[in-house]
Amino acid sequence: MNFEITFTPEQQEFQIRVRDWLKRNMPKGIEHPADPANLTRGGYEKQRELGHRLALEGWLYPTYPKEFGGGGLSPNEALIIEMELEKYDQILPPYYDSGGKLAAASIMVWGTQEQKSIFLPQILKGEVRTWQLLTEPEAGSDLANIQTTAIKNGNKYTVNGQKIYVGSSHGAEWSWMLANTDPGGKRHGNLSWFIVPMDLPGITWAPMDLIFAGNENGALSGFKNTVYFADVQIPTENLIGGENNGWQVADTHLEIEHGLMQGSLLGDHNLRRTLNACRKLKKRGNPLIADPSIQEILAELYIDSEVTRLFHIRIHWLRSSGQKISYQGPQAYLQMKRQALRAAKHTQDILGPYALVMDDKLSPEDGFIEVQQRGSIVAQHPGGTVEIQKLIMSRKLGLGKPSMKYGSKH
Amino acid sequence: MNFEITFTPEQQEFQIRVRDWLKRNMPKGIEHPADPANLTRGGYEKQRELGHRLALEGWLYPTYPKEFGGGGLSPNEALIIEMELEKYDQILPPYYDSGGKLAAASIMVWGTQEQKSIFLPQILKGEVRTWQLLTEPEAGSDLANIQTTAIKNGNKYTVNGQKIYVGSSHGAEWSWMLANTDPGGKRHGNLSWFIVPMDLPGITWAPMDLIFAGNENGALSGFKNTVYFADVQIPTENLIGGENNGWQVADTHLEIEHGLMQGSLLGDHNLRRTLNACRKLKKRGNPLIADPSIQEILAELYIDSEVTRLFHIRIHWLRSSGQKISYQGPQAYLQMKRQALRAAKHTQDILGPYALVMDDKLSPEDGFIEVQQRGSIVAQHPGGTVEIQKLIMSRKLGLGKPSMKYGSKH
Amino acid sequence: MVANTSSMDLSLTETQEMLRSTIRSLVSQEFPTQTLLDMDSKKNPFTTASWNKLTSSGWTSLLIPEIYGGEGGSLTDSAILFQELGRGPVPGPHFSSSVLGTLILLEIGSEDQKAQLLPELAAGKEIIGLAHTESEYDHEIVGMAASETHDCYILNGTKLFVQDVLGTTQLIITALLQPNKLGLFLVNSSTYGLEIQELDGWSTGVSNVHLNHVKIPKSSLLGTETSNGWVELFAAVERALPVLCAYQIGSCEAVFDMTVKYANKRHQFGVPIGKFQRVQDHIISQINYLDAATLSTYEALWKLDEGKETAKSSVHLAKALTSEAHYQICNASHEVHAGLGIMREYGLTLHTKLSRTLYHYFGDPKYHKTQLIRSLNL
Amino acid sequence: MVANTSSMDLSLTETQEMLRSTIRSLVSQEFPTQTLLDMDSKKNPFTTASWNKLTSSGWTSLLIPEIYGGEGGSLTDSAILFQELGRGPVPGPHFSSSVLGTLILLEIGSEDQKAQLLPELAAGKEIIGLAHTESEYDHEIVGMAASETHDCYILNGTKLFVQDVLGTTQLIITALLQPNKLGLFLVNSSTYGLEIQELDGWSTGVSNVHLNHVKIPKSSLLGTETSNGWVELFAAVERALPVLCAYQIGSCEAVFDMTVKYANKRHQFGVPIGKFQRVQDHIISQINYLDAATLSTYEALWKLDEGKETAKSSVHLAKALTSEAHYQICNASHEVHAGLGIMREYGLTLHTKLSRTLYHYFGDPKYHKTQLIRSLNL
Repeated sequence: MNFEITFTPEQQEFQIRVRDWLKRNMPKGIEHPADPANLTRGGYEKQRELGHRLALEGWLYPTYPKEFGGGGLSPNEALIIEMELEKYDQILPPYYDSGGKLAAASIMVWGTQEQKSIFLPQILKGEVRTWQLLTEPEAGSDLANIQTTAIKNGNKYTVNGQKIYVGSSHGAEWSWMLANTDPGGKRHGNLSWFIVPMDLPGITWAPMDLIFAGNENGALSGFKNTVYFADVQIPTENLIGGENNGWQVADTHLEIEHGLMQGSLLGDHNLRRTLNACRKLKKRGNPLIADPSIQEILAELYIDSEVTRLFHIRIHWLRSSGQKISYQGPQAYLQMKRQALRAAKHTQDILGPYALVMDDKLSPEDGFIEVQQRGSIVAQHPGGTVEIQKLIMSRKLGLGKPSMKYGSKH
Repeated sequence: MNFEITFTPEQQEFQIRVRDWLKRNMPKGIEHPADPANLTRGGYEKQRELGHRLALEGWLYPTYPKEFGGGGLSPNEALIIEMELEKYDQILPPYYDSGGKLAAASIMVWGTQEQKSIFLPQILKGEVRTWQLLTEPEAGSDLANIQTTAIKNGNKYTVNGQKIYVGSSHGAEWSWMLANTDPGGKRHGNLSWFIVPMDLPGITWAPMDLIFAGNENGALSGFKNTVYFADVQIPTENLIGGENNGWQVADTHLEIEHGLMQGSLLGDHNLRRTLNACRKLKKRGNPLIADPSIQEILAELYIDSEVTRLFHIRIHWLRSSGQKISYQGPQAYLQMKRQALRAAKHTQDILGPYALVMDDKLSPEDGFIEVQQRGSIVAQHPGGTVEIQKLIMSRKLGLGKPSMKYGSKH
Repeated sequence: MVANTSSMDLSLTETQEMLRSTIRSLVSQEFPTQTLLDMDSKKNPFTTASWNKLTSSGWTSLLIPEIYGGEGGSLTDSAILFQELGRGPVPGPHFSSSVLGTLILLEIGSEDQKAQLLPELAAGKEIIGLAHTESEYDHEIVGMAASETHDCYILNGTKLFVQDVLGTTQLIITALLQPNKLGLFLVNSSTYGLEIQELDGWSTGVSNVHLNHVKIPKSSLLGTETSNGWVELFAAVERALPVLCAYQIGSCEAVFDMTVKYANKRHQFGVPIGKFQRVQDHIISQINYLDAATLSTYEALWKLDEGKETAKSSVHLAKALTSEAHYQICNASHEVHAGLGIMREYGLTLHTKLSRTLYHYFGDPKYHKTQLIRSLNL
Repeated sequence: MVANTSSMDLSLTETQEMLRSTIRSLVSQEFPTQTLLDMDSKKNPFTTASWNKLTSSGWTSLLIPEIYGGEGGSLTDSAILFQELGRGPVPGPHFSSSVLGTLILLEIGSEDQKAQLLPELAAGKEIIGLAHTESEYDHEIVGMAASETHDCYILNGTKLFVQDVLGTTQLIITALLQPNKLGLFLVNSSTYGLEIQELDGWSTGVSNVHLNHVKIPKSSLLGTETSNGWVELFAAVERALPVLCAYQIGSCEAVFDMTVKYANKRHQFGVPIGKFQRVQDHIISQINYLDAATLSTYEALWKLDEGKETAKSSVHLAKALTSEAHYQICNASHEVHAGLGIMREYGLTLHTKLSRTLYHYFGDPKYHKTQLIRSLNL
């Protein structure tokens, strides 16, 4: 056994090349605000710019095939790029994008050759940023209950409905969505999967007022939106995987999603920040970190963080060695969600009101601690609630025969 | 509000009378072994003797009506009797008996006048001790799945089958049981409730080998048994509540069961014993109780114990003031089960291997600590598993519409 | 069964039931979710209008003895009222003035000071708060020293994370007179050199109070020559805490109610989600926490009202249980509500934020567990 | 995707896979539940017969260097073997002799002592145990002092809660030579004055060792003049602990397997109980504990085998996680099995009892968390 990710001489050279490249190509003044709500338009544009530049090297979506705009690189090389971006507090992709993260996987499997050659390069080269449109007011955990309709009408689909918990601040060029193409049809057999240009007439959106603007998969997504469709006309060419086959198409990328959080291999920022705060804040003359009762809590935080790291090391190994990821995906996701919630409470136990304050002078770690307090609650739901993770795990472990289908997203 | 159970002058006089009476009537050498497995035949007979004597005063089952052999007393007077028995480490009734605890309640509601006058006095005066025969290998949580059959045959029922987790050491005169009187009949509508003399031909039993012999509702039950029925003939007069009405009859006492554990008002013996052990055992020269990190665990134990006490105070108040007990019954039961499990772990965290050892010299508190370690695991299941308590609570709280029925017993 | 003959009784008196239902309708009428959201989103979460809605029912005088123009109610009475305010949760300096401030004055105030101020508090004309904690956020530590001149005291420094002082007319500010003697100064909130700075973040009603060479007349020092300051302050806090717990319990109740309602209304997979065991377990955990907090809090109140010796440990038990209950009940509600719960407009997050804020106010669960063990003298 | 090019690899080598499958079939053939129950219910849970079944596979020599007649295997190899023994769980002095005792000898033994004893251990002819803890049950404290005469040492007193010494031929007994210097004495188990007293209760393989004026020749003191005793003992314990964890993990795996099997086989309300969310949640909690324990344990083993500096903290992490996992996985299994689980004949309680016994062996989770934080130098 070997638990260390080490690099071949070629990969070490690659790492130096990436490092040098980033020195030259990192846009000046790129942002990393504690609260994603504060991501400015200018900051977002700098992230897109970085994305474009990375894509030219094949580094934006490094593990996708070159022919479709990816880099054709190994998981380890992708990890190297992420490690180097990390030094600038940036991740891969440097902005919220569900296109390369999820949609591309489904298009690869279900798209026609023509669809692949049209859609994939634009996504994988960072020319478009793509939102995902899944959750609706009546379709959260029960995604099969989608009410948005897409009724065929010649060579178009007429779309009406509403999607919530969508996307990010500062808009998007595309979306992908599930819509009901056969109202009255069989559950799971009446949905279809579309790529949607967001500038089509009849599409409007407005930001939602949530306690925390998103920080999805580590990217600053910013505000989530409600998106409305009023007689929107989507060309049939944008239907992927055939009519009423949307459930299967979505299943492809929802499965994939759970193996993608290798950010956890790069260190636990929350833990680091809490430790920093404990070194700086004092009680009765001593830094908090010297207090044995606080050390006990820090031990819990550290152990929880190690479990997350080890779960992700295993997933990285499974991916790298081409093995199938089964229950380990939702398990790692569940662990991360629960770790976030436990960390919030432990951090408040240690820092008291300092954990809750957003103030230039008083906030430890530039406000990242306060943001984690809110963010940890919100983190329980995207990509499927804790309950949904448990449901998938149960299925993968072969427990009973759950009649519920999974796939909640927002 | 008033959280204190205080007694009227008349009740205080009653208390003195009980105290004096017990001084004179407590059988010499009555036992209270740490491990119920060690209850001897002689010890059991002394408990029965005490029961007979109490019954003559109406104190064995004090709150039942006098006309059927009870004492016609108030919950407070019953509590007084229990408080005084407590000083001798005895409880009410002083031996395991499901007759007065549960069966009598159903007979009161469902029995004919004749059945009441025949069965109730023998139970309530302690002339018989009664086991309960509910659980079967295929009917645990799912009690409706009972396979033991009772087929009508003139003025008898012919009974065949097997019951598990039954009763106590040292036998019983009677049992009550649920049996299937209509195989192939409707679920919940094919069971009947019988009083069974245990000396009928064809009834045999053998003790089960469990990690802990029972300590049910505070009484030393001793070994649980498997009971076998081979063509046992039960007279129709022993059918209570009519054929195929057994589910309703059992429901009556299963509901009642959950309000009966007022032993919790008399103090937490486990906590007391753990505190004692912490005063006596030392680490690096100091008693464990002086160690701040052990005090933290003791705080958890104390708080858990207080919650149990407060839940039972409320139930006592609801009972005393004639109000309906709803979710509070299973809630208190759930709390006690979970408290036992948490206490076991906390106690081991404090006492280490001392918590696990059964040795004349080394065991703290005469072995009661070690017995609690094993007993806490077993305590999760009788009277319905934790899952079943949650199921009843959910129903009482009106959550969804559970299709499952409850009532597991062993 | 024979009727109950014990004096034990967990029910409310008729008067208390009436108080409860009066305040309950008042809160639900005057403080609907949208009003509460508006108060929360504004920089100043408290308005005189909101104060007046409540004072008109005479509740500000509840804990004040009749000789000072109050109603001479019990702590239990006050708790019943605050439990209803917690259902909103209604924000503002209600607890800080009518409970904590009032009890501090009753403990330490000289006869003159009480006669002067308590009738004003009873009438709702003065509203007071307590500025006590400093940078270490430990209510057992004060570093600020009062420097004495011939005619006044001078205070310099900052009180941090002060709860519910916006809207107050007067502040009780603590500063050391001697190493072991604490001065409690009654200071007009608009005194020159005193600045209240509201704090942003994931908390409710928290401010810093900056004191820049604030001059305080000697007559504003509360108490008499024999006052110790610490002793009286902690005696008042001990009496006030279970009323704060009742306020948290009201919030817990509201959260529990909205969770059960949603679980039965929201359908997924064709059934109300309350049918799923995982959802049920969240709700069962809520009611268990809620009942433990409620019973322990009202037992502590009863012991304080009756002057029982064991009241102290009951207060620590109640605050430890209630802070934890409030935190976990809100978390469980978020699990059940999923996406809906994090939308501000729904109202749940008002409670969640409050649960975090009050979690450590006058001691977090860990602190109270330590104190509990000490007070039990095991 | 391109093939993996990193050297990171969580799979076993072919040899290790073979070792695993050999021992797995050996354990399942030679130690069926009834055999294990018989061993557990007897006063002596260990027989030479059981020892011989295993020694014939050569496993006693795994950790012993080739120059002493061993196989020179890694700690990881040893862990793979013990994980399979844990699936039984196979009781006896296997860990105490072939891991702990062997590693102690390797750390502290003089060249002569090693040359004399290790080949005997490798051949399975000698079986050793460690008698170390005393009345305070803290492996950092020894009160017993070795009194020195001209030709021998004399030991008096009792070693309490000694693990797995039944069946040993020799004991390593610790006693103070000087206040800060620990003597490790190799004593024949049948020496005059040495009495092993098995302890009853809810634990596996625990005894007291009474020493009544036991005379020990000077040559039986392990080590050389420069040995400190404590240092070498703790170095050996650090290396031995993750192998103990692997034994616990094997037990966890067996419990997990029987739980899943039962959940899918047992029908109630017309469906396998594995369909109920509450049952599923118990099993999910098991696999989460199991995987955390397994990954942390094998990472610690890898670090020890590779001589990594951070091995120490990984060992503490592994033991803290594994003790907790073992305890909770057994509890969860009891929840799923309900009444069946508490019947001795079913076999689950062999694991439950073991989980309690090993929970605090060489430190409970609390101890290892404290050591973990120390070793991290935060």
